[in-house]
Amino acid sequence: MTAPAETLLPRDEPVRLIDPSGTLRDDAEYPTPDVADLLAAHAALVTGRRINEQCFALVRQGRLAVYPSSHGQEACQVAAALALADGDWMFPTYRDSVSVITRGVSPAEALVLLRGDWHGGYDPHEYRVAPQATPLATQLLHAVGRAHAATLQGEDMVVLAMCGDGATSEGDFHEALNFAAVFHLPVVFFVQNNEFAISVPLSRQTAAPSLAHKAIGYGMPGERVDGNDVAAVLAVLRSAVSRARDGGGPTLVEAHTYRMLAHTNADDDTRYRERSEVAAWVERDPLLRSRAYLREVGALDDVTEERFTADAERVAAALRDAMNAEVEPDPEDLFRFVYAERPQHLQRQWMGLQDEIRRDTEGVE
Amino acid sequence: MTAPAETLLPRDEPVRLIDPSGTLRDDAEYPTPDVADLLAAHAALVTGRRINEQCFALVRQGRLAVYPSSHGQEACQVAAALALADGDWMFPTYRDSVSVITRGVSPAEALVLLRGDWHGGYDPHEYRVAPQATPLATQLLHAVGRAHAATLQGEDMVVLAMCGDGATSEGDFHEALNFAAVFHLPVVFFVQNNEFAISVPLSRQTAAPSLAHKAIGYGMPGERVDGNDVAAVLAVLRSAVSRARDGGGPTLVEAHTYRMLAHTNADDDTRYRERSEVAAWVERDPLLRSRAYLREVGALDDVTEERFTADAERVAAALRDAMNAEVEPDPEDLFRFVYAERPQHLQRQWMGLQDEIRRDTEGVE
Amino acid sequence: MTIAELHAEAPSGTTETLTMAAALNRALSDAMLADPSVLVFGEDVGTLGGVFRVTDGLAATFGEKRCFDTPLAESGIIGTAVGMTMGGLRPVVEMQFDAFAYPAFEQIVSHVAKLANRTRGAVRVPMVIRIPFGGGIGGVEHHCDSSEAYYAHTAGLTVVCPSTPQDAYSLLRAAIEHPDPVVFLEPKKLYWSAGEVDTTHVARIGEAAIARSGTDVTLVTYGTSVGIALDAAEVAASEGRSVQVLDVRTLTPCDDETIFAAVRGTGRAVVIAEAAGFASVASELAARIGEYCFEFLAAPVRRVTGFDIPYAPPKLERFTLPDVDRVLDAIDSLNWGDE
Amino acid sequence: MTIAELHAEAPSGTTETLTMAAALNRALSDAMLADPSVLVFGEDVGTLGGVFRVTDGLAATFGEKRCFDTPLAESGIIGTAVGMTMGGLRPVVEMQFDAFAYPAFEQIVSHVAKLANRTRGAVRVPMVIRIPFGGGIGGVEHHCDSSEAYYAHTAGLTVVCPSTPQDAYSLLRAAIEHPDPVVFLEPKKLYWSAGEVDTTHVARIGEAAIARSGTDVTLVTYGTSVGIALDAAEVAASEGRSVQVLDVRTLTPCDDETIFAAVRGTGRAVVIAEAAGFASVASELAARIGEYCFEFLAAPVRRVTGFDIPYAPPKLERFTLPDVDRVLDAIDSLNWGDE
Ligand SMILES: Cc1ncc(C[n+]2csc(CCOP(=O)(O)OP(=O)(O)O)c2C)c(N)n1
Ligand SMILES: Cc1ncc(C[n+]2csc(CCOP(=O)(O)OP(=O)(O)O)c2C)c(N)n1
Ligand SMILES: [Mg+2]
Ligand SMILES: [Mg+2]
Repeated sequence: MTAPAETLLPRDEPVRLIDPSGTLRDDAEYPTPDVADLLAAHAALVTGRRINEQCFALVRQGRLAVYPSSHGQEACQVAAALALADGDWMFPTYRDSVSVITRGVSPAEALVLLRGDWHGGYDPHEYRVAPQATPLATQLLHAVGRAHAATLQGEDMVVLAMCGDGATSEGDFHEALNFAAVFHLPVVFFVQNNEFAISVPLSRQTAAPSLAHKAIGYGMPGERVDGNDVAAVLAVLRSAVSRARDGGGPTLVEAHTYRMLAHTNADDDTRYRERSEVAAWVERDPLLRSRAYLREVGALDDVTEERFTADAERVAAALRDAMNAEVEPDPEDLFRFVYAERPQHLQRQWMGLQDEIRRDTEGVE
Repeated sequence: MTAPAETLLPRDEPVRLIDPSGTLRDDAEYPTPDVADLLAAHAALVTGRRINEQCFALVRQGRLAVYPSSHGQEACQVAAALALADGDWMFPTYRDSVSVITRGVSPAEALVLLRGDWHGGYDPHEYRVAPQATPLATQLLHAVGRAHAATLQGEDMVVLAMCGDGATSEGDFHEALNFAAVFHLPVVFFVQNNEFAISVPLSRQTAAPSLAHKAIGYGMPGERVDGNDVAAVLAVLRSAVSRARDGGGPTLVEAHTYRMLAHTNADDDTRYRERSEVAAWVERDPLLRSRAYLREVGALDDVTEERFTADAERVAAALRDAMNAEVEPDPEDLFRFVYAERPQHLQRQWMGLQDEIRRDTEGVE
Repeated sequence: MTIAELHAEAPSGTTETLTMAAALNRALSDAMLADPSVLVFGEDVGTLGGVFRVTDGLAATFGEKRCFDTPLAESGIIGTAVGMTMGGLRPVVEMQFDAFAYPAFEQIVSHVAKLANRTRGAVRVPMVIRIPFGGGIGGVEHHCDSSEAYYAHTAGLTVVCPSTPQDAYSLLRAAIEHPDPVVFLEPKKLYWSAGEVDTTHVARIGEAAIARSGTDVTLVTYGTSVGIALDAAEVAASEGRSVQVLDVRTLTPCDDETIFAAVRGTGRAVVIAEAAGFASVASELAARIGEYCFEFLAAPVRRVTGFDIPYAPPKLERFTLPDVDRVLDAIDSLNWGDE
Repeated sequence: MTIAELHAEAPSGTTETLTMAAALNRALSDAMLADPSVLVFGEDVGTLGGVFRVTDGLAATFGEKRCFDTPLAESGIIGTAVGMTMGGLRPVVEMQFDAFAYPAFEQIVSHVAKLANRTRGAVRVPMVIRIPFGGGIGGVEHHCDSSEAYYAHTAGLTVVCPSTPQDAYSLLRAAIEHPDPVVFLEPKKLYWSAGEVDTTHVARIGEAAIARSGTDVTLVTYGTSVGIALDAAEVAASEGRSVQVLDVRTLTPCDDETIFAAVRGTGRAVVIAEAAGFASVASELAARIGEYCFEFLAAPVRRVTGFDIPYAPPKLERFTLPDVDRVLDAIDSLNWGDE
């Protein structure tokens, strides 16, 4: 009951540093990241977009079971990863594959879940990236718990907890923000408001002035940012991350962006939104904006662009190769990890299955 | 995304109409209820206090299984019931027995749950009072659903949804407020912030400037009121109820009060709070304040006071009689209401039990 | 118009070929036509028509007040549905996938199941919770749980699971008319299976069905596994064994009479279900049969169930799902002596 | 210091009389002493010491960082505990009463139980969820649920339930050291029961115990019902029947070997548990015994369980709880022939 209420409210308009035409607008509170950082971010954007395109294609080819694309949200994806230090943790969702890969997880490991080989493919401890969460908002609590452990143990660490606009309606969202605020934990909640939860528009998720207005109800600052402006997202996240690192507690950041494709390949978005609405967002593409700015300041020339594209191609090729490789998952894995030590009954079930497999392969009835 | 943010925020200080010395302070926004209403409210306060005392005694005598007292919170209890019209609905908690009784449920019916005869003793439809809820915050969703049904069917109805400060931390609190706001439903959420959830102080439930600051995160107005000032609680609730009735949507009202006794008789509050803290609230007693004001304006004389006391005594006596009456619950009730039609297996189980009971009573082994 | 009335009026025997998803859609739409207090809500059930299209067209036909999307919160969906029943409505809500119903568990177990009992029947909760459940569709984690045990164990709930388009139609109509809350489990894998549907056919909740007659052994099952049982019965028949298949249909309260009569008739039983076996509906069926048919049993009651593991990823699910061979193995193990 | 090390060092055989609540309290405190990564949190577990005083004194002794109260939100408690295990801590969390764990069901079923499997063992979840459960204490609604079936059905969870102060101590120590998440069910009715406790005694999770030997029939049970089984065995003995009592202790993964050996030895079994019987742990035990001991059984496996109803109000609970007479009736029904 201490913070003056006003300071916790977000601005009326999302923070924006680079406008759609690529022009910089300085902001008193959020310093524009330097050009080197924005160049690196742009490279990541190019790769991120390429990954989204590649995965989309792989689904069509039957190489991925499903792909929830972040096409159009790459500025958020990339900034989320770039705002963190190595020792920090990220808690992503199913849609955040580009964040996960930007953070360093190899595409082949990152896509194990969506390929259907296993429920997850990377070691969370190795990358400090939690498994990509499917049940909405549940991972926010894990993120808060991880931050709490860090605080209790005196670790220098910030935790980035990611979710979508739809997920803010879940009870776990509320409990997570509240725990983080009450225990004053180093967590940055990063909501990518892409205006849809599958077919359900934002107006069905909230009647609030903005999602960032929820922050004050927990006693933490809330901020809104233009989610298609990589400079702004990076600046706002960095500010929140550094406040968290300095003991300033949690922040809620809402990025305004747009889901350009259907929810996943299995979805048909023509059933619930006009093509014109989608089309209007094409010109707000985060890559166009970042490119225009970097071109304008002379930091991006044709050669560099070609290099970025080539790098992205290499990532896509590696991704393709990995997804095209025939992996034959081992059925014994079904029994290996349920418990640290395999109990009798699972061993019995595995032996039964082994027997069936043997008979099948031997062609014996 | 329409309401101007500022209008949704509560005031910095809780609304107060009568100060602890009994002096009236007019409020531009909330007209003081007229004297007749406050006199009726005072009568209800006197009865409410008497009920709390009587129930406390009945627990000691083993006549109630447990009693979560609203001692000290009677202004909230009474105002909650008096703010509603007959056709409205109330969704109370285990601590709101005085509200339930003020609304018209007979004490004997209201206390069936806490006596242990059955899980509830009154017909919710008859009084438009939901069962007193034990699982925290869960009833808020039922309240919202009831209001949604009213809106869909064009019923003229407001729903009062009650909970404590602790309950605001539950996910269901969040989902309830959000549904109510998104569907613009006629619900008044009434949080009695009595500073404790069993032993846990408010500072462990929230870091927000106030609980009422949560309202803006849903896009509904929030207000704070002095919970020991029956005039203020009534005025603020009435204002919220009439906004709801007029199609203005939901409101969150936080009343600042204090739990004067232990959580229930089973609790020992000396383990977690200083006596001096409790003592400081004695002088803020809602009955003293209401009495001082009514005395000052000449609306309450000795004769009326005696009548109120006598009325309260009658209620207490009826309560005592009802609780002292030997009720022998019928074991067949265990099987009667689980399903509308008793299934085979329950009938078999009942026949088995009947057989046991018969053998027991006949002394046959 | 209740289905009983419909039945009385309509020329019976007019059938149509529908997928299970279409049959469910028809049941919803017929129920909404018949009773203005029926309404449908949940996640993506409005404009989109549900991720499995089971609510397709309802919003357009019946309007926003009868079929709509809610904020994304399962406890909120179930909890507000409870409140709606107190207002005289009959909500039919959809949980998008099995595992996404868990956030609503508190509301389902402590309120949906218990409110009528709590109020001595003064408040009944005539709602239907539709849950697309089970695997076999190559879904990633959390999209393939067989969660029926959680509900079947909970007194006060009625748990129904159809295995044919006809039952899907008739049982959903019956569930919507039912005075008590029904958890209606829709086997995802069967959504696209087609069959004849007579919309005048009335089904009663609580009645098992003999899906195939037979004299040597009874396969007791429900949902997706009914088809497997029937296939196994076919194979067994070619080997000279007469296999009876019993489709439980209502998991709880379960139809002891029909089940016990069937198993007493054959003297052997195999219970088949896709869910993990431990403390499951299959356990209950096996335990009940073991207890009440003991003297008739020539062999132990065998269970063919999912393994006791979290549901498998797509690439491995074929190893976990009960299949014909596994059922035949179980049948073979039933002390056939020297025949 | 692990308990194995403690065991090696301490003079064994030094026992003390403790109530079960005190034994649990001792186990928590000894575990916190032994391992700085162990911490305790939940609702009212700090200053108050828990509504049953099981965490009494821990906050004072170990400080606010090792034992503290959280905001009132069960999903929050379990969900943040999951995150803490990712940070190398070993949280022991309390759900205040059985029915108040349901809001955390999603976190328990989809994360606590599955995270290790999801990550191929890279992320283990060594947490303990303590749940005071069951009835017999005159508690009002939601305070007396026997909720074990929900957890026991969930692969990935280990579910433990002690029946003596000694087991309460030793099994809680073992649960805290366990590499996997343990749902630790504390029978509320036994909190005040006293018994000898040797704090150097090591228990292993997954091992059933023969609580009383006998040759004619095996009572298979756990928690509060163990005492009822022992009492019944005593009465039966006076009538010339030798009754074995088996305390399952770990409900899942369950100790098939010990259970099957016991029942094969006596040829008769009664499963006793307070929970509603349908699709319960008792169903599983009965089904397993029926399947794996079939040839040894002289009679059907009987179950004495709670009725399939929401838990009774205080004034009626004596009618629902398994008692000695009901167990004796079940024993009597086991085809004793003409003896
Ligand atoms: C608890 C839960 N309920 C339902 C779902 C099904 N579901 C998957 S994604 C989704 C929409 C999520 O929308 P949002 O949070 O805005 O994220 P986005 O997909 O737009 O990135 C839904 C309903 C789920 N995964 N988890
Ligand atoms: C879901 C749930 N969790 C825990 C409890 C146990 N419990 C009963 S009352 C209470 C404290 C509630 O505090 P608050 O909401 O402030 O209401 P108050 O008792 O102060 O009126 C707790 C933890 C419960 N009833 N329901
Ligand atoms: Mg979205
Ligand atoms: Mg309180």
